[in-house]
Amino acid sequence: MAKVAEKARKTDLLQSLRMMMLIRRFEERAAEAYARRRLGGFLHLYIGQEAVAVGAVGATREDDYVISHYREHGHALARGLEPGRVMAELYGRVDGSSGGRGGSMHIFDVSKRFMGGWAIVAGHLTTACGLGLAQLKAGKQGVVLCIFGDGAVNEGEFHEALNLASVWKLPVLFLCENNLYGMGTAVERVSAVEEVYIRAKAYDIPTDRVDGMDVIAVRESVNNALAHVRAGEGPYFLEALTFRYRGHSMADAELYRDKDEIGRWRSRDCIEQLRKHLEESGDLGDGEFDRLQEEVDAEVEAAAEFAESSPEPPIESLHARVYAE
Amino acid sequence: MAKVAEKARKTDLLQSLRMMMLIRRFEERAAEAYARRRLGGFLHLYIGQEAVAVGAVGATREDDYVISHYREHGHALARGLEPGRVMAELYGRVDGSSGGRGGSMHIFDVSKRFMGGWAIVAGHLTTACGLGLAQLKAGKQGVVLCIFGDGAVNEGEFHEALNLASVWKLPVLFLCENNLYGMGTAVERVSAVEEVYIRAKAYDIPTDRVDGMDVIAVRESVNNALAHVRAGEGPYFLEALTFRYRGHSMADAELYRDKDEIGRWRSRDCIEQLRKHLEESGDLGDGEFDRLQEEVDAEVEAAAEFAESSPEPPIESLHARVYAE
Amino acid sequence: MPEVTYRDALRSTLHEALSGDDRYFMMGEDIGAYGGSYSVTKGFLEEFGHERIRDAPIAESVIVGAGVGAAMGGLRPIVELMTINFSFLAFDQIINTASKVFYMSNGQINVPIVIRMASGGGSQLGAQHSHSLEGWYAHVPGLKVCVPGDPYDAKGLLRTALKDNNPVIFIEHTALYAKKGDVPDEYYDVPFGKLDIEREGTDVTLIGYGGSVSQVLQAADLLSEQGVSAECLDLRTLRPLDVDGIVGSVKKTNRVVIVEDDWRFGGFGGELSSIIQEQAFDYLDAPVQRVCGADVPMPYNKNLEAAALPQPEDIVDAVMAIR
Amino acid sequence: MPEVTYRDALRSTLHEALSGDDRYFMMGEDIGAYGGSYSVTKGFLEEFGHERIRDAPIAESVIVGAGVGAAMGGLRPIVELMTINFSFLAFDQIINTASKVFYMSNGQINVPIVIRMASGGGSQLGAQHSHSLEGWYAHVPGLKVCVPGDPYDAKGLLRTALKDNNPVIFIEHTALYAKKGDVPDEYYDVPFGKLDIEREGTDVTLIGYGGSVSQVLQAADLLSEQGVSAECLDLRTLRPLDVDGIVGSVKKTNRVVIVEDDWRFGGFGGELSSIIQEQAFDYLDAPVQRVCGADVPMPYNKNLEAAALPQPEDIVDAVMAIR
Ligand SMILES: Cc1ncc(C[n+]2csc(CCOP(=O)(O)OP(=O)(O)O)c2C)c(N)n1
Ligand SMILES: Cc1ncc(C[n+]2csc(CCOP(=O)(O)OP(=O)(O)O)c2C)c(N)n1
Ligand SMILES: [Mg+2]
Ligand SMILES: [Mg+2]
Repeated sequence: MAKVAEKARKTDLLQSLRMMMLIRRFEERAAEAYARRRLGGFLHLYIGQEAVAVGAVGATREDDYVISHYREHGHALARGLEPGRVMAELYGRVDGSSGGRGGSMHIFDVSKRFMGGWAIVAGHLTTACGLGLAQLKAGKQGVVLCIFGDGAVNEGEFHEALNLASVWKLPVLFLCENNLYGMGTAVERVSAVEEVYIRAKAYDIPTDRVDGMDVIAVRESVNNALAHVRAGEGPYFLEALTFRYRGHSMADAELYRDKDEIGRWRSRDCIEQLRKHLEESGDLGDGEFDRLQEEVDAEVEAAAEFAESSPEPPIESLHARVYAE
Repeated sequence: MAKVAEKARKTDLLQSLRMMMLIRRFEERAAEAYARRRLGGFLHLYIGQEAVAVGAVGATREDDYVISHYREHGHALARGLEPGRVMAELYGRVDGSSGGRGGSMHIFDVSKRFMGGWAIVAGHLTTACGLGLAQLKAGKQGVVLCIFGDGAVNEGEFHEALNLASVWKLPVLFLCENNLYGMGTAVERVSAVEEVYIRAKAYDIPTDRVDGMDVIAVRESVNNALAHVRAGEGPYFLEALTFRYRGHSMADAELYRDKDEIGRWRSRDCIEQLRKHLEESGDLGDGEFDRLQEEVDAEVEAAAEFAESSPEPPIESLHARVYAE
Repeated sequence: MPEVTYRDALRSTLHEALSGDDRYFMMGEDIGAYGGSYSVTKGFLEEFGHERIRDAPIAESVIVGAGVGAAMGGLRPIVELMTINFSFLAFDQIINTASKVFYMSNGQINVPIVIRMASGGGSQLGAQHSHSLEGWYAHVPGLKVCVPGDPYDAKGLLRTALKDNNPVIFIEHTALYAKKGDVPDEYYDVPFGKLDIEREGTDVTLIGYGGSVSQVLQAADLLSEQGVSAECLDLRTLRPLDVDGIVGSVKKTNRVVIVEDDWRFGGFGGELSSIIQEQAFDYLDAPVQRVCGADVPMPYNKNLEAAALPQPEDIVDAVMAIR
Repeated sequence: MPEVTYRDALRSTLHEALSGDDRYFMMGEDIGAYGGSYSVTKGFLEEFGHERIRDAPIAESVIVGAGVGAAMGGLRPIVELMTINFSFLAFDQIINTASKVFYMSNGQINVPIVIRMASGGGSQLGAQHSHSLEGWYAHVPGLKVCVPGDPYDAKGLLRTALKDNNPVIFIEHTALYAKKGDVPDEYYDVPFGKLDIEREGTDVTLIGYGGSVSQVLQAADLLSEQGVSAECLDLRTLRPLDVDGIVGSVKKTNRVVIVEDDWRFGGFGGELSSIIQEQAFDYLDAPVQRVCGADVPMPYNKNLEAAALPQPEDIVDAVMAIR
């Protein structure tokens, strides 16, 4: 038995490593395409924060809902969306997960219960409450994982959503990725409490704070939180401390922070940490990391090629699907 | 010295008693006028809550701002607005404090720094923040007293305002009159925490809870709070527990609560409490209460007559004062 | 046919939905214990319980947002926002989420939600509580907008709204709740995008919706005393709009007066006027007229308020000016 | 005259106000350390400090609400809402507080606030981030609405806005920030309610504002190649609106095409069209035409987005259809 569990754990960790690598490579590739003007709009890279997506989304069940903000490529991939379809969405092509109409900030895949991709800060926290109502009604202990940034916690909708979720005991795990900045604004300059998780106390919601650079820690915290939520005890609020290595979007000159700070976080990089851990435990043999990297590179390259070769949506479709039948 | 202080205290208490009586009579008189269809619109009576207005507004300085929600007649009177002008506003007449254009929910008197009368629940908490900025700029330790109900605390703007006030250390005293119901909805059915003052902790704002039926206690708490705010230490959040004896507005059938509850609160009536206190201490002699009552009745009657005889605003004024010069 | 109030027509239709399909549920402020601020949901809490009649905190954004989420998750929420004035606090959720999910997701997710709200001035509720901004919602692709002007349409349109798979903004008028009208016992519904010719006429077309329908009908009475035959149209839904119905009437009468409570400048009347001149230019014997609310925040004083709202006499004057 | 970008024209005007009168201060998201999401306020934090350049939490309602309160208290706040899309979260504060204080208080309290926001699509920002809803603000009595279409007007209108004692909604267009144009060194301002005849013409009047001005001018070039002389109007402010200016031009050309980025149905173009037919009915040789954004949520795909926005060719087509 112990052996079986050990093996499952190993597989899980290797999968986590691979997924973090996939997300990172995906984002790098998207940035390259953006630089070559193959895609437009905003592009909010997730590089640096991969442990949160992989630790948290990877802990969800098939019948759970996942909903996120505009920095959501990582969450979508961790939820199992095909990289090719996500990339095609960034390219605005018909094979994109939203047919090229949603874009980088609006990834949807209802077959995976991935409910977007939202561009209005904190707006989707209210949506999550409604999905929670649907889960309650379904009565199968499904939950909603709702992901957002530190910038969202000062918005009125954050408050309304957390209060409602608590009063109605909605099965929602609110996961705040605190990467210390909302665009160029440091958390402590705009939030009355620097420890974001303290906010949850105003709503009598249990809460925890976790190192978002450590995928193992994230998974553990999320499992705890999900157990609470799944048991019908109402919402949970989890704060993951993390960092984005890149600018807010491709347009950000990063005037507001210095290179040292980025360096300090990079030294605790989530991929490197897990790699080291697995190498030390002997679970990742010599050359295995490089092999994984090659695999992942190839997968992302294939995704990019898929996107590049997917057609543009026909102009005639402009007026289609404004209304459901 | 002790004698002087004692005398001031006595005067103050007698004034408080008189003001509570004035407010109550004013509201009763307004209800009568409403029943006789002399006035229309909504009418939100303050009866039962007088100790809060008198204890709190009475503690403010001339250069402080006071801003309130739609149940604000008591706050306006306590701030020293002329009863006749407030009543005329209820009547919608030219001599009303807003020239008959604002109405019961929109009493303004800039000469008294009484900045409304607002009908959107929680909206004016954000206005209060701005008035706080103006006070900071003026640099004279003036503050803002912002009054609202328990229903406001679940609204997004409550959250945004408290967070901003805390981050920017704005001189605002947020005073929540918790009368246990927002329209027909009991606090505990819609607020994640029944003790509203707990909310303040999410914003690192000092807080207190006071018996809102006891004008002496209210005055003391408010003085404490104002000292903090005036000292430049940022906002303060005070919850006053109180009760409205009447329905939410004149249209309310009060299906949601029983007579017993009202009875229990009436037995702790703010006017009766203070009357007893003053009679026992010998500060209110035989027959003095009745004399006060007669005075107050006459004052309110005069106010009603003033309102009744004030002209309707001319139709030609409809398009006037939409824009300032 | 039985005479029923607008309020009861709405209530019985909601009741029908709630009884027939347990995916329907209601959310809103004071819809339960209080019975609804306009008493539309009185008794529902006792009958359907707290899980289906959800008294919400005063928090309009999450009320709508949770409704949208629930609809995305397969439920059929009915949201009550008390009045259109409070809908501005949920504005982002309505115009930037509800209306866009289906399009942005490429048709993967639909949002079958009905958002009810009461609109209109005339009760001395002052500037913050007297809006008539139906036209704003009608401007937004992805939304449908109902504006029933009588009990028959209230029931018929609400039935259609409840079956629709899109977000429907259902705007009731405060002055109409107590109004009575014929409502058949047999099942019927009123399709979206089909106006109602309330009265046929030959000299001028009067167009109203929601609260202005009764003003239009009163004006038609006054006009007929003066020998003018007015055709009265009740638009019923603003989006979809029955363009053919409007244009058809105008081609017959060659003159039009549009009546709405809302502020004139930049209001929905402008759209109606434009469509008419675009599609019936050669049929118009006079400029399309608009009789609208005054371009001022609503004053509290009774006389001023009456002067700020379109009155039957104003409509008559407008007609006479283009005869 | 020096060539200056729209962005710099705005920046120097803000700088002038902040330097000249310490009642002016700025509030908004990322206006300080980040330098403004469109770099309009770069360097301001360093120069004016945290008390006058206030980086705000992401909380639009209190940003506007605090601005209104500060204005009521005698300051002259300049609020930046990043984009018009986020203004919906402050909608109640703008339309139900800012615009109403002066009227409701019977003229006791005025609200000298300037609320800046960027509008417009065309950058593939998707459905939630590509609105052009200038017309909604123009609908609200108590507000004034500026829509500068070039650097000269950006500076001139902003100067006027900053001196105004009413809430001014100042709507910049995302596509214009980098655009250059002549801006005199000498002091000037641009009064509200006076349109700009960008080009005189005789055959047709083209009306644009904000982002659509450049489309109109491009269309005029194409038309002149085909021998059509188009008069091009830039409205500059939507409220107050230069009705005389519009009507005067139409009386000369007898034909009009209105161009706006916003959704057609229920948009501001309807108001323009209505006013024209009301006031120049007998001068119109053809129906007033509107060339507007498609009635769909903005799609992300580049080609679809281009198809959803009015292009110079669409304007030419509209003109040709009424020749
Ligand atoms: C309501 C709203 N206001 C402003 C914006 C502009 N904006 C986009 S992202 C962002 C910062 C959000 O920061 P955070 O929530 O911390 O997420 P992160 O980007 O760090 O992942 C802002 C201000 C927006 N999209 N929505
Ligand atoms: C934003 C908004 N939503 C709803 C309403 C309708 N409404 C008016 S008063 C009220 C209850 C407010 O209760 P509370 O804040 O406790 O004040 P109280 O009436 O008890 O003094 C509601 C829901 C409103 N005015 N504004
Ligand atoms: Mg962040
Ligand atoms: Mg209350």
